[in-house]
Amino acid sequence: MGEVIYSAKPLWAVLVSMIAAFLILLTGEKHRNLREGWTILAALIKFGLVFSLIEPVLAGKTIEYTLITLLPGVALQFRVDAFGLLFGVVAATLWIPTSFYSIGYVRTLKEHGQSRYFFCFAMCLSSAIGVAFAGNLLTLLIFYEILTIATWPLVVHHEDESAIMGGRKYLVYTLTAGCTLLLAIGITYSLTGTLNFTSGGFIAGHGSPGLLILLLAMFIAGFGVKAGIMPFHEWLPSAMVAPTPVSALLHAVGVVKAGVFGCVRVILFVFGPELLHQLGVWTILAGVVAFTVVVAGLLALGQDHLKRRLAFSTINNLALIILGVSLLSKNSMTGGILHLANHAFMKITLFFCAGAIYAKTHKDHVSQLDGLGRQMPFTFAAFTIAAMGLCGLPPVNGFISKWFLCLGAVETHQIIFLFVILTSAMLDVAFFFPIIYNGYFKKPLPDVAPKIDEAPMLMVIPLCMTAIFCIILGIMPNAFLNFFNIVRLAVANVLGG
Amino acid sequence: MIDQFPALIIVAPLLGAFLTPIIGWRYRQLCRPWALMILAIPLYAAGGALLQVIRSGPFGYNLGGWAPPWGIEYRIDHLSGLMLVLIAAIGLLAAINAKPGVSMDLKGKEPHFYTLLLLQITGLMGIVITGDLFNIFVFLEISSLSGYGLIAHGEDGAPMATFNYIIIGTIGASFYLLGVGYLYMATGSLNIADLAAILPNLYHSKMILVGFAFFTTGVAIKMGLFPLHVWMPDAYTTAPGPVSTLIAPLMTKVAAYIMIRIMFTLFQPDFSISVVPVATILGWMAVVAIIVGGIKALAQTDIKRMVTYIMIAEVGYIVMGVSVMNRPGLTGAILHIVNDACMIFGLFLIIGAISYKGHGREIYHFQNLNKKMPFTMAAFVIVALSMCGIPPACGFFSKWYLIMGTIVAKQWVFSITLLCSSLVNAVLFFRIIEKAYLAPLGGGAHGHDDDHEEEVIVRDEAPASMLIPILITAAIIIILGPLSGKIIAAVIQHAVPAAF
Amino acid sequence: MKNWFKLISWVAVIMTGALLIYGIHDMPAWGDPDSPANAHVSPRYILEATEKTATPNIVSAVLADYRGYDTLGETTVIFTAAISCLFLLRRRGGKK
Amino acid sequence: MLEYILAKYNFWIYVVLMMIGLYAMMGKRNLVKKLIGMNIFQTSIILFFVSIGVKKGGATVPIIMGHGHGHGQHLIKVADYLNPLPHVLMLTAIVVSIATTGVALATLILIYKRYHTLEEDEILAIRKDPSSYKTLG
Repeated sequence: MGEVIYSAKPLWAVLVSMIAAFLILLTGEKHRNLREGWTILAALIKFGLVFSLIEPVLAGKTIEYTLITLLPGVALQFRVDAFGLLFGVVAATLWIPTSFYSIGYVRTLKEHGQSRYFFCFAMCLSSAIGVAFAGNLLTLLIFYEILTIATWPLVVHHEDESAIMGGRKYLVYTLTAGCTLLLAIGITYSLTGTLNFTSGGFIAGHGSPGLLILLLAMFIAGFGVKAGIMPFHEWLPSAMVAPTPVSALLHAVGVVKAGVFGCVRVILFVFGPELLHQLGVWTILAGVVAFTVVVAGLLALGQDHLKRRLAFSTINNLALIILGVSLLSKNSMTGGILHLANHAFMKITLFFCAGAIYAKTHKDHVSQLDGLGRQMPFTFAAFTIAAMGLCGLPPVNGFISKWFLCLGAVETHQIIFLFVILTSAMLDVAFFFPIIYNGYFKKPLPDVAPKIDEAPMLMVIPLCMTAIFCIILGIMPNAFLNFFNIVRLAVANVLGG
Repeated sequence: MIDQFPALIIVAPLLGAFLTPIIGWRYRQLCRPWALMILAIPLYAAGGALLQVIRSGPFGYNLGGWAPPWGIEYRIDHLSGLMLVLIAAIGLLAAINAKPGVSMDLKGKEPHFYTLLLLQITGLMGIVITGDLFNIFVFLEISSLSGYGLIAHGEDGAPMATFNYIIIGTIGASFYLLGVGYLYMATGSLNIADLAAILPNLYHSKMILVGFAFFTTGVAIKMGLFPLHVWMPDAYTTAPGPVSTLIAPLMTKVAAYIMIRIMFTLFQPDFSISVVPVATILGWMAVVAIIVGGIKALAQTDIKRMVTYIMIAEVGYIVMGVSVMNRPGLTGAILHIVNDACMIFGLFLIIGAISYKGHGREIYHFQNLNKKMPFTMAAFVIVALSMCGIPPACGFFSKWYLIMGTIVAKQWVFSITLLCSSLVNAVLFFRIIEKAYLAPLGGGAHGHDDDHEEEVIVRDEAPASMLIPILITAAIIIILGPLSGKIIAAVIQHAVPAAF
Repeated sequence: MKNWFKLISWVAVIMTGALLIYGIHDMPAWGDPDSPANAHVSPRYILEATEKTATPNIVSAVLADYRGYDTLGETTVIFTAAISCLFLLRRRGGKK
Repeated sequence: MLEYILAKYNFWIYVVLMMIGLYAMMGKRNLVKKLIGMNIFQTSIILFFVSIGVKKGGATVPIIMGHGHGHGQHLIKVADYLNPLPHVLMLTAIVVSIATTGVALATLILIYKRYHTLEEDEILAIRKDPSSYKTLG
């Protein structure tokens, strides 16, 4: 890999929202505008910091910053490579619309405990960036655990029975996963004496194949809980009791993507494609994930609650990302990693729409949406765009990533996975189009306002922005943020390194 | 001045203790400032001694100028330097914290309280600093006796709990003394360094085996290792708030220190591996301690009693780290002595503050406590997360090393026990956090701001003298985590025997 | 309950006793002037103490001088016990 | 067998004493008996230590008479005097044991004031069910 730049920018990108979190707490409920000001200021600064890292990374450089040594050979270290940067850029970019949207959402619904809400939000973002920029497994684990804890107050935000139960379930799943990861990382460290991510893996040659397969299973189980891989997905629909911006954050940017990110990090940067080919486990891994893709799609069909349906769609798409990466070919990896970014934009739009509908009309079931498209045209237009993207229809960005995934499946001569990907696209159509159909073409329910009556501007503008962004990314994958180049560089690093 | 640090560490609190009743006779209010002033001296001296050890290695100090095997030697190495700083710091913070609790529970007895507090600190520091086995016994008794006196003054069941503690504690101390006797009989020496040189030739003598057995049993009693823990929950639960805050975090940890000294300085590590299978036995006892401690803690509704059971599990952690007999394990054990002392101290401080404010200790009393005592509860969350092993709090790092130790030793049952125990801790603490921060289950959730006016909860925070130690401890818990790498590099790695 | 308690104490006592008897085997003969305890550290006390401390009673010399800090600790123990008793039994203030 | 025991008879006595003391501390239900057990226990340790310091063959108490101020050192023979160190240690241990007994008695006073009994079972019963409390009479 190219040249290494030592810079504190990654650290500041993590710290800025942590500092903002404490400022939010200190400002408190009395000065709402100032408090929200901190959020937005931090979001903008963070975006600026992360954005300024794109150029050097694309030039083939790596940005590194070592804070303090934790173990012999392992430090609290940030290292920004192309793959980490991709996640970082997605998180930092989407924090801006989410912040505006959140402000609109909590003010419209007069939520309680807003300071706690924004505090945890900022902490989540801080740790998500920490996960993205972590230079080794231990740093990754540290931020991953902070993310787990910081999300819990958001999940239980409503403080009613289902929220508390959802929160408990969430904690049980994620903390157990954290323990599994701790054990897995401990074993890795005792085998290799290092934890630093290396393109193409560093664990090859240490330990017997059986142990390595067990280790891979532990890693995938540990990160897979947050990524919602099938036997461990139960917490995700339950966590849908959280306020909608939180669900958007959980499903598009923060928690679940951190899980996927961790899986991909482990597959590509700890084990590496070569070792996985040698061990012959990639087909098993891909099989498990493909199972998740199909079953989650089927389960989504049965959900009437809009957010739960979106949750299963998330499980489906996350599995698709991991599927792409675990097929280990150039195009499938490109598609998988690109989908990590694209899915974030599409899914956050969908959740924003769901939240806007709920904030305006207090409706949250698919069957209640009849004719609502006339009352909330912008929201429904955005919803349609994002849903089309998830189904893989051009010109929305989802098409590109699915295209590469399909290419990759063909490339590996595993036609079954091609079928899986196509089936999942079919299922996407099957569970999204009824919503759109209900919204536009069914006879309006009696309580639907005859004229345009949208949610507050603070909510509608962000969701339109993200929807438009989805289309722009679909036409020009390199627009503004150079996603496609970053992804290509990341894949090239892994395969070439 | 620097040469006299070791003497100063003991003599300052000792003289301070002798003078406290005299001062308190006339001016009872002066006792606390006096005790604080006195306690600052050993903290300063211990810090200086630790720095000197880091800079130029372990050093000894011959009391009265008699050469070691004949006279008593104070010996400060990396481990004891670290323990001294820990004890002095916690002692000082506990003394700062004691004021409101003492004026509430022990009114009119300030001189006695502060005298005993200073004696307790003297005893604990003495155990750590001395290089003479019999001297350890004497200081052990000083700290135990002051502890008996302090604990017996607690709530309803305290005298009975103390009496049991006296009986069992005396068995422990006497077993320790017997161990000293057997070693003396076999070698003729009492000095640890001298004994360590003589003993390897005698490892198969039955006297040494019996002596070692009595040592370990005696120390395990003082430490509250599982089957010998019976005195601990009652004694620490019924003790007055400021007292359990002082004694609970330190006594068990100092006993663990003695165990590490015996197993790794007095004896060679192979003694506990090959001559007698102590390491294996201790390891499995630790597993049982962690499991039983966790289960018993789950069964408690009184949070103070719950914490005492958690302490039993935490003692299990330390013993497990010792028992795996490798470098990461022992590093983790020593790190956990420090971290766990801070965490348990923090928990007892918080419990003390909550009780002082008139709230009960049952879990349901925690309802809405975050609005009444926001800072205390924020500190509680930090300590709780540290206990669950969530980074970057310090609990994560000691747990990491302990798990590394079990992995290196290939003791998978131990690793899994440790991990399960963090999950149990998560359950224990999150049920309290849930109670404190969230609306009651099924009790009409106040989802939105609209029905806010029905109940206004007034903030009623603990007094500054309690809050400051709480916040300092919480800060230390967070700072110690990322710093653990440095602490290990500077101090702990030298405390682990080079053979590992 | 009561019998259970007695049983435990019997087991503990018998185990301790067995351990102690096991230890007796290797002990040096009773009263052997050349046993390690009598040969390693203590001879120097007997030979030197009178000269160095100007005290004919060697026990006193060792008590107060060689191992003076033990004795300081011993005094402290008494002091601690006294303060503890005062603390517990004194009626002023406190409870009731 | 008998000779074997007699050869180290005071160690055997110490073992027996210690077992008696230990049993009383753990098995007896009366608190004062427990305390007495504790004293027996500590006494046995003292016996043990003092036995270590014994020298047969005419050794006497370690008080050196008639050798003022370092003169005539040549007359001192180690074998002539008992080992002083165990005695020193035991002086300290005796004091410790007395101090412990004192504190234990103080807690017993507190217990008696509170429950008017020193039988552990009765105290446990009172703590479980305060109505079974007997008034002093």
